[in-house]
Amino acid sequence: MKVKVKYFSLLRDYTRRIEEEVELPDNARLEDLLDKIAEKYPELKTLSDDGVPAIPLVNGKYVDPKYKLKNGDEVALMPPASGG
Amino acid sequence: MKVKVKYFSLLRDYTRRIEEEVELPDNARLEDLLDKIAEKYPELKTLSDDGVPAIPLVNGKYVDPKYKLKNGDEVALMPPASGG
Amino acid sequence: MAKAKIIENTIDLNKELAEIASKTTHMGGGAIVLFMGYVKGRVNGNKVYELDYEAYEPYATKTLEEIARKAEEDKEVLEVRVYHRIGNLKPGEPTIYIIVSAKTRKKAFKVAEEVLEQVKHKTPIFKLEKRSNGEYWVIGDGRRIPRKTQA
Amino acid sequence: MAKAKIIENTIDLNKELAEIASKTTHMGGGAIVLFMGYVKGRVNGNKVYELDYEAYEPYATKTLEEIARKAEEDKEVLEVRVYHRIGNLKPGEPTIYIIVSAKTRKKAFKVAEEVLEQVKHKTPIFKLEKRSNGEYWVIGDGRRIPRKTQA
Repeated sequence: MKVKVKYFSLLRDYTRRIEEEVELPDNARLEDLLDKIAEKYPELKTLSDDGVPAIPLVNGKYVDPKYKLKNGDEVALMPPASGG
Repeated sequence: MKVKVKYFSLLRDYTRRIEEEVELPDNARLEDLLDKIAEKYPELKTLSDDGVPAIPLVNGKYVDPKYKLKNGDEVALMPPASGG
Repeated sequence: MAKAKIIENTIDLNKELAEIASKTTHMGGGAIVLFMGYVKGRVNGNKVYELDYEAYEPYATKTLEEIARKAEEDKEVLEVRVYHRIGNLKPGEPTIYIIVSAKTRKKAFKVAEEVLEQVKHKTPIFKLEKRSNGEYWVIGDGRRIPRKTQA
Repeated sequence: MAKAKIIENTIDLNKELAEIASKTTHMGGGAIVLFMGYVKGRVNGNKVYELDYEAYEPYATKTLEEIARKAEEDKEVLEVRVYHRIGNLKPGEPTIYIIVSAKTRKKAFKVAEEVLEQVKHKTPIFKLEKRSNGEYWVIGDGRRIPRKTQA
């Protein structure tokens, strides 16, 4: 299956892209996708080391890392929001 | 000497006037004026009995009852203010 | 510099806030809190026709000026404006505006609330409420006393 | 009914507040608190050229709607409106408006402040600060991190 991944704010400094499609095995969970992204962009680790979490949303909602992804899901990775 | 006395808000229900001039002996204090007003409008007492103070200002300022009035002073009597 | 006035008409909020924002942005300002009070159309289940406001001048203006000036002594406060209307005001019509710009949003909220309380309690302004069940003097923070006579 | 929107332009404050006042006066409303945030012209001693706002839609709008709707569940709260701007905004330009009408002034202040905090922390909105000394991502409640690359 395929999911769409969107990156926001300073995450783009590391991914150098705004969004991409990621191919995953059919029974993949959110944590599997996060592992795959961490592997693809190893520098992202420096962000979390620096105290900036990359928060995942699936279709706009906070979900458990065990959440089973579905084909077509939209996953966003973002730092703490900064409205106002 | 003469002072001008102004009445505000519900005090006017008792004085039936908005302002008046009051003649006083030259060495009169604020408390003397207040006594004179209380005598002239005995019903004002029902107001203070009802928990509504008649607050005096002299030329716009809170002063002590012992304040020595001067010719031409403006004294206001008012309930607690109600701005907003 | 603080601005404080007794006014008869409404103010132009777009203009006021744009003016304050453009003036304070270079001083590190980013937050404005505005309080607008307006005439309540219902009080204790009764219909209100209008509120008659009277200010004891020039002392009402002086009191507003002093409250605004003192609030601006706080270094985090960048601008304070206070406008209080007088006259016969109908339900929904604005009666008072407090506008505070500060370096932090917390400070702007706090000072706007404090200035409002001071204006309500210290300024020699008085109101008469004309309702479907008669006329009431409003005393202090909301006590109503029926009017006895027509002065 | 709560109103919440991501917008590109400023709003007409005169119209918004008059609308809310005339709508809520017959429900016993007499107090409106407005918070307006605007771009700071100076941050940490540096000149700011602009703030670029980006919202993650449609979820940013949904979050604003939910925050406004929940705040209106309080019986003393009569109306809540939340507008957040996006795009490139210059110093002094409004970025956010929170408008709350309530039966008491205390409640209006409290809810406006609470809604603002929720909007700031929960809504997927992100900003890039362009300053005289470079570009900074603004993270959470004001942490700045220098931008590394041009995406």
